[in-house]
Amino acid sequence: MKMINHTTVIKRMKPRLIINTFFKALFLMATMFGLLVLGILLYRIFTQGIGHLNLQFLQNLPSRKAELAGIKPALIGTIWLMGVVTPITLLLGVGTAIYLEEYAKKNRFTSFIQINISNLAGVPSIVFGLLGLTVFVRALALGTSVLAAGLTMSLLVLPVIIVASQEAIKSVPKQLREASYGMGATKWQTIVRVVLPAAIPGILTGGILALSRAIGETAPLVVLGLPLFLAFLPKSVFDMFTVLPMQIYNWTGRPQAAFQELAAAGIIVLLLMLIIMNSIAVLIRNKFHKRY
Amino acid sequence: MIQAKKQKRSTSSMIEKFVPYLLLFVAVVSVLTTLGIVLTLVFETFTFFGRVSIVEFLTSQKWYPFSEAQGSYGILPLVSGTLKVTLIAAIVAVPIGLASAIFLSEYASDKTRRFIKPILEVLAGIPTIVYGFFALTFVTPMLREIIPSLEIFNALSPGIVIGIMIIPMIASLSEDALVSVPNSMREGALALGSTKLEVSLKVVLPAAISGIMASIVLAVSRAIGETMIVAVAGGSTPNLNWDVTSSIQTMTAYIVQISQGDAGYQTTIYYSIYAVGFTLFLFTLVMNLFAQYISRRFREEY
Amino acid sequence: ACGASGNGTSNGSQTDENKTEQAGEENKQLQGEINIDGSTTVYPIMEAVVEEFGMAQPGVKVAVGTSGTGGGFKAFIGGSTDFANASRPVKDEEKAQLEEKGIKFTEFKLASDGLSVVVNKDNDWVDYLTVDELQKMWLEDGTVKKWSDIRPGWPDEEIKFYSPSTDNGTFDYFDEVILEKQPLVEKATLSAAPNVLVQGISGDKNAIGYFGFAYYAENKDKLKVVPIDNGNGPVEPTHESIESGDYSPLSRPLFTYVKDESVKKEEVYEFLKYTLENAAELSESVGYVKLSDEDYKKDLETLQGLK
Amino acid sequence: MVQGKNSQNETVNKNIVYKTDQLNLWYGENHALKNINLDIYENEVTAIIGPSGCGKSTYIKTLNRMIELVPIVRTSGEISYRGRNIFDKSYGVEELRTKVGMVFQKPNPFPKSIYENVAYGPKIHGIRDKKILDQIVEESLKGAAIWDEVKDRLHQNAYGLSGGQQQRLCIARCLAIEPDVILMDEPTSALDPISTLKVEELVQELKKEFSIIIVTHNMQQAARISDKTAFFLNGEVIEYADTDKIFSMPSDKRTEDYITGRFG
Amino acid sequence: MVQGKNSQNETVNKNIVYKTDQLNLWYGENHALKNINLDIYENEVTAIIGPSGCGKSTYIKTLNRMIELVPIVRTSGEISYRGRNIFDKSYGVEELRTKVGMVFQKPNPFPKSIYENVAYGPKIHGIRDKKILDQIVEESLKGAAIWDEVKDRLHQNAYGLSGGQQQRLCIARCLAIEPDVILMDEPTSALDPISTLKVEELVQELKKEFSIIIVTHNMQQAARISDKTAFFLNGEVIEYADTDKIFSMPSDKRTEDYITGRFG
Ligand SMILES: Nc1ncnc2c1ncn2[C@@H]1O[C@H](COP(=O)(O)OP(=O)(O)OP(=O)(O)O)[C@@H](O)[C@H]1O
Ligand SMILES: Nc1ncnc2c1ncn2[C@@H]1O[C@H](COP(=O)(O)OP(=O)(O)OP(=O)(O)O)[C@@H](O)[C@H]1O
Ligand SMILES: [Mg+2]
Ligand SMILES: [Mg+2]
Ligand SMILES: O=P([O-])([O-])[O-]
Repeated sequence: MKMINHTTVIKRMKPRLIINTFFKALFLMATMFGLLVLGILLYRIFTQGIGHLNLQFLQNLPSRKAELAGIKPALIGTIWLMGVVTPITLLLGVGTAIYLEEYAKKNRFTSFIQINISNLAGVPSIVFGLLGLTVFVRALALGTSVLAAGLTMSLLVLPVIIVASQEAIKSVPKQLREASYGMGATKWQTIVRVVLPAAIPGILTGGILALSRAIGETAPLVVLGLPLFLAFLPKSVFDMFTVLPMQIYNWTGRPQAAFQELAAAGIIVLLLMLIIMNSIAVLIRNKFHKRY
Repeated sequence: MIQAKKQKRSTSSMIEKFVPYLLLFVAVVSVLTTLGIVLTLVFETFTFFGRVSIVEFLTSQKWYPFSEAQGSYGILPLVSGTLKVTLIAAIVAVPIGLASAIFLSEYASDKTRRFIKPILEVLAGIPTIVYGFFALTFVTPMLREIIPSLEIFNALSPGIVIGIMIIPMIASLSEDALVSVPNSMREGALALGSTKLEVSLKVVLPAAISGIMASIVLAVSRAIGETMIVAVAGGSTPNLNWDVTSSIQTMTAYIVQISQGDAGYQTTIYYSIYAVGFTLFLFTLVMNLFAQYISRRFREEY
Repeated sequence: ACGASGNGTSNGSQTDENKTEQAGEENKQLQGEINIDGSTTVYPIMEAVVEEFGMAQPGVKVAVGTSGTGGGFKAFIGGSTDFANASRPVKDEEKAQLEEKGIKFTEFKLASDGLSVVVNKDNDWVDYLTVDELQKMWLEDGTVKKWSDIRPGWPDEEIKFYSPSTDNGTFDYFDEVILEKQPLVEKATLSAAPNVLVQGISGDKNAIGYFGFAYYAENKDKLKVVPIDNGNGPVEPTHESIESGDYSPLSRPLFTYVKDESVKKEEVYEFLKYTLENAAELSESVGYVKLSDEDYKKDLETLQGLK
Repeated sequence: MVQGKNSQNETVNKNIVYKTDQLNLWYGENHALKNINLDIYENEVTAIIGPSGCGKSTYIKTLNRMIELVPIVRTSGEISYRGRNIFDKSYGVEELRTKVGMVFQKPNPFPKSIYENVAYGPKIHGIRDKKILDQIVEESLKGAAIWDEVKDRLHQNAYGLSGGQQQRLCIARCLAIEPDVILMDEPTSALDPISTLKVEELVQELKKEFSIIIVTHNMQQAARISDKTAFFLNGEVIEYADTDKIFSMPSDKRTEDYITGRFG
Repeated sequence: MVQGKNSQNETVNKNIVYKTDQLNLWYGENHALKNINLDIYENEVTAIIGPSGCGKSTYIKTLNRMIELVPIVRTSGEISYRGRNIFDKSYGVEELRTKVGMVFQKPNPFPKSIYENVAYGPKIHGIRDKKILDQIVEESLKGAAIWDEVKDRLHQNAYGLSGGQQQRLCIARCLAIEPDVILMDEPTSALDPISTLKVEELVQELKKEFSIIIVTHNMQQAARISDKTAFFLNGEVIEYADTDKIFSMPSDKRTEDYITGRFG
C-alpha cells in the first residue's frame, strides 16, 4: 500500500513548521501579555502614588485635605484584622485538616465535608459579606467591629488554609508516624510532636496565603457596612475600624486627582504588605525545605 | 527509669478520647458556614418573596427597586450585566490563559517555567480593589481613545480587567493538567513526525481536556462573583441588553450599592440584596459543582 | 455661660473665648464613641468638623457614615447612631417612628446649600435651564429623552441622567421641588455616592446630574454648573445667590439631628458644641453658605438646654 | 518454658517472649498470614526470611500491633507476649509498644536534632527532667554504638547523618524507651556494606539485653547473626529451627531451594 | 552496500539503512554512548541487547532524534540514514521521523478512538480524504494483525483494549505513516506471553517490508526473531554480528557471560 506520498509529505513539512513557529510566538506573546499587564499596573500605581508615600502618609489620619491625608487608621485596622483572623483560621483550618487527614474514616460524611470545603472556596466573597452582616453584625450584635469583620474574613479564607494544611499533613511520610507509634506514642502525641512539626512549613505557607487574601478583600467589608470616614484607632476587637482596601476604595471614589494619587499610594502600601508576607512564605518554604 | 512512668496515662487517654470529638467539631465549622450561608440567604430571600412575587423576580425585565411603592424587581437586567462582564472576561482569559498554559507546559524550558509561572500567579493575588482602580483610571480611558462612544462606566473595561485577573487561574490549572499528560503520549506523536504544535493541540490538549475545562469553569465562576472591579468601573444601571459600551450593573455591584447606603433595614430593598445574593450563590454553586463533576467524571483514562 | 461666646463674628474671637472658658476642660481629654450617619450633602461639613475636633480630642472616636438622609434616619430610628445628618427636614413618618421608639431628638441647622445641576465640561449647548425644562427632562414619561427634545437646536443625542439615590435627601428635595413628587426617569444612574455621580458626569458628554453645591465646588474643573431660571432669569448657584435666596427654588438648609439622650454624654455635648461653634467657618470652607450668627447662637442656646 | 510446636531446637530452658498461636491475617480478601505458630525466646536473635511478599513484614508488624494502622486488616488466633494476649481489649497498644521497640527498613529519624530524636520516647512517656533525659540519650547512643560519632553534634539535625548512622540513631531511639523486645524489619537493606556490618555487630551486642526479631532478605546475614531462623513462604511458616540447622540441613525442600538461591 | 566495520556477517549485498559512525553521547556529564559504530541493513531485524543502563534506549532514540527531547544531551559523531547525516541542520526531525517509525516499551495509544489513533499520522501529514483514511486505517490494522479484533469497535476509545492489543495498535499507528524503518524499544516487555508471541510473529511479518531495529531484554526473543544482534555494555558496542553467531559462538567473553545469564 502506497497511499502516502512521501515527497508531498516532505513538501508540506515546511508550512507546518512555519505554522508551528508562528504559534510558538503567539503562545509566547500570550504569556508575555499577562506579565506586561502586571508591569503596566505596577508602573502606573507606583508613578501615581510614590509622591505621597512618606512617613507622614503612614502616620496621619485620613483628611479631607489630600495633602494631609494618611492611612494610619487603615493600616492599624488591617493589622487588627490580621490579629483576629490569624488565630481563628489557624485553629479552625489546622484542626479541620487534622481531623480529615488523621481521624476521619473514609465515609460519606467525610467526603461530604471535603466537597463542602471545595464549594465553600468557590462562594463569592460578597456572599460571605451577607453572612457576616446577618449573623455577626446583626444577630450577634457585634456591629461593624473588628471582631465581626475578623470572623467573616476567617470563614472566607478558611478553605484556603484547610486545603493547604491537608496537603502539608498528607506529605508527611508514613515512616515518621510509624516510628512514633512504634515507640508507644499515642495518636495525639504523634500528631502534635511529629506530624505537625513536619507539616509546619506547608501550614504556614497556606496561612500566609489565606491571610493575604483576607487583607486584600474589600467586598465583604462593604457589605458589613464599615464606616466611610474614621479618624481613630481601634482599642479593642469590639471597636469600629477600617482597613487598607476600604480606605483605598474610599479614595478611588473621589474624583479629584489628588485623591486618586492617595489611592495609588495606599495601594503601594497594601502591595508592599502582600509582598512582604509572600516573601516570608517563600522564605519559610525554602528554610524548611523537605529534609526527609 | 521509664518503666515507672509508663503507668501514668490516665490524663493522656482522656485527651485521646476527647480530641477526636473536638476536632470533629472544628471540622464541622466549615459545614456550618455553608449552612449559615444557605439559611441566611434562604430566610431573607423568603421574606423578600413574601413582598415580591417570584414570577416577577424571574421574568420582569426591569430592575428598579428604589420606589417602595411601585418598584420593579426583575433579576434579568442584573443577570445580563453579570453575564456580559463574565463573557468578556472569558473571551479575554480563555485564549490567553490556554495559550500561556500551552507555552509553559509544551514550549518553555524548565527554568523559564519556574520563573514565569509564579510571576503570572502574582496577578491572581492582587487585591481586586487595585484592579478596580486600574480599570477605572487606566483601561477605561485607554478604551475611550479607541471607542469614543464608550461610557465612563461600562461592561467592557471591567470585563477585560476581570479577564486579566483570571488568566493565571486558567493558565496555572490548565498547565497542571497539561503537564500531567504522560510524556509517552508526546513521544508517540512526535515519533510520527508531528510538529510540537500538532502534538500540543491534537494530542496533549485533548488528553487534558477535563482538567482544562474544570479550570475554565472555576475561573468563570470567579468572574461571576467578582465584585469590586465592577462596583468601581461598571456603573449602576441595570439594563437588559447586549450593549457592552454603556453602564451596567451586576448582581454583585448591586449588593455593594445597596450595602453602601440605600439599605434601610427591613425594607424591600434590604431584602432584595439577599434575593440577589442567593441568585449569585446558586450561579457559582452550580459552576463549582459542574467543575468538580467534569474533573471527576471525565478523568483521563491514561 | 455658653451664650456669651456667640457674640464674636470672627472665628478667631470665638476660639479665644472658648479657650478662656474651657481652660479647665481643654486639658481634660474626653473618651468615648460618637456614631454619625446620614446625608452625603452634609458629609463634607461633618468630615471637616470631625477632623478638626479629632485633633483637639483624639480620645473621642467619631465614625461618620454616608447612607444618605433617608438611610441616616433609618439608622437613627434603629438607635445605632447619635446623629442623623440631613439635607431635608425629618419626614412625618420618620418622626412617628422615632416617637414610637421613644427617641427624643433635636434639630440643628448647620448651613445653606444650593442644590446644583451640572453637566459635562464639554457640553457647550446648555446655557441655562428653566424649571419647566428641568421637569420635562427628569420626569419619567416612557420616552427616550434627547437634548433636542428639550430645546430645539440642541444635539439629537440621548440625555444620560445621573441622580442621587432614593435614600438621599437631595433626591427627595429635587423630586419634591422640581418633579412635584412624580417619578424620576428610570434610566437614570442612581448612586448614593455623589463622587460616583461626579465621575459619571465628568466622563459623559451627554450627562446631566445634580447634587449638593460642595461637590460641585470641589470638582469645578471637571463639571459645568447650569444656571436655573425660575422666571426671573437664569441664576447660577454661587455663594451670593444662595445666601441672598436668588438661587431658587433649589436653595435649601442642611441639618443635623441629635438624639437628646446622647447629649447627656459629655463627649457628644462637646462635639456638638464644637460643631455649632465652627459650622460657619467650616461649611464656608467646603463650599456651603453659613447661616447668620444669630442662628448659631440660638442653636447653642438650645444645646445648652439639652445638657 | 513450653517447647514451641514448630521449633525443633534443643534450648528448652529459655523463657518464651512471644507465643504465636494459630495466627491468621487478612488484608481485605488477601489471606496474608496462614496459621502461624511460632515461639520466640528471650535474649536470642530470631531471623525471619522468605521471598518478597511472603508476609515477613506483616508478621513482625503484628507483634507490636503496628499492623492495625492498615484499616482493612483482620486477624484471628492469638499472640501472647509474656503470657498476655496482645489482642486483648484491655491491652493498650501504647503499653505494648513501649515494651516492644521497632526499627524499620528505611532509617526514619524525625526531622529534629539527634538529641530530640532519642529523647522523643522518654519525653512522650512523661520524663521531663533534663538531667535524666541527658543521661538516657547518652546511654542509648552508646548502646547503639554511635555515641562517639555524634556526641559533638547532638543538637544538629538528624538528617545530616549518613544512612548507616541514621539507622543506628533509630536503634538508639528505640533503646531509649528501654524495651524488652526489639523488632527489626530489614534494618540493613538500605545501607552500604560497612554500615551493615556495624549494625550486625550491634545486634550481636544487643541480644545480651534484649530479645531481637529481625526480618532479612539477606541469607548470609541471617546465618551470621541469628540464633533461630523462621522461613516464611506465601504467608506460611515452612520451617522454624536453629539457624545452624536451617542453613546446614533444612528439612523442607522449599527451604533448601530458597537458601541455595533457586528462587526468591 | 558497504561492509559494516563491526559487522562480521556475510550478507554484503544488502543495502545499508543506517550507518553510525563514531557516535558519542552525553547526558550532561554522563557519557552514555561511547564511540558507537554500527551499520543497520535493509529488511532485516536488528536486535540490541545488553544489561539495564547500558545505553540501548539511548541509542535507538538517537536514530530518530527523539533523544533531543532531553535537553541536557550532547552528541558527537555521525549517523547517516540512507546516506544523509541526520544531525544535519537542514534535516528536519519531523521529516526523519515520518520515515522512521517508533514503538515504545509501554503501549502509548492516544486517548482517542482506535480509528483516530491510526488516522492521526496520515492526518497530520495532510491526508483529509475520508476514503483514503479509511483504507489506510484498515490496511495498517491488518498489517499489525489486529484488524479482526477491533474492526467492530473502531470508534471506541483505545484504552478499552488489552495491553497486547494496545501495543499492536501502536504498531498499526506507526505503519499508517508508511515508514521505512521501525524502531522498537522493548515492545513486549509490558505484555503477557501470548501477546508477546503475537507481536513477535508480527515483527517477522513486517521485516519483509520494513527494516526493524528492536531493543530487548529477552535473550530468547532476540535469538528467535532477529537477523543481527548488537550487544551493548556500558555504552559501548561489545559485539555486533549475525544473531546465530552471537548466540552460538560469541567472540567476546562478556557477550558470552551476558548471554548465559552470568550477569545483567
Ligand atoms: N497495606 C497493605 N494492604 C494490602 N495488602 C498488603 C499490604 N501490605 C502488604 N500486603 C500484602 O500482604 C502480603 C505480604 O506482604 P508483606 O509486606 O508482609 O511481605 P514481605 O514478606 O515483607 O515482603 P518484602 O520482602 O517485599 O518486604 C503481600 O501479598 C502484600 O501484597
Ligand atoms: N533522561 C536522562 N537523563 C540523564 N541520564 C539518563 C537519561 N536517560 C538515561 N540516562 C542514563 O543513560 C544511561 C543509559 O540509559 P538507557 O536508558 O539508554 O539504558 P537502557 O539500556 O535502555 O536500560 P534499560 O534496559 O533499563 O531500559 C544510564 O546510565 C542512564 O542513567
Ligand atoms: Mg517487608
Ligand atoms: Mg531502555
Ligand atoms: O445624601 P443626601 O444629602 O442627598 O441625603
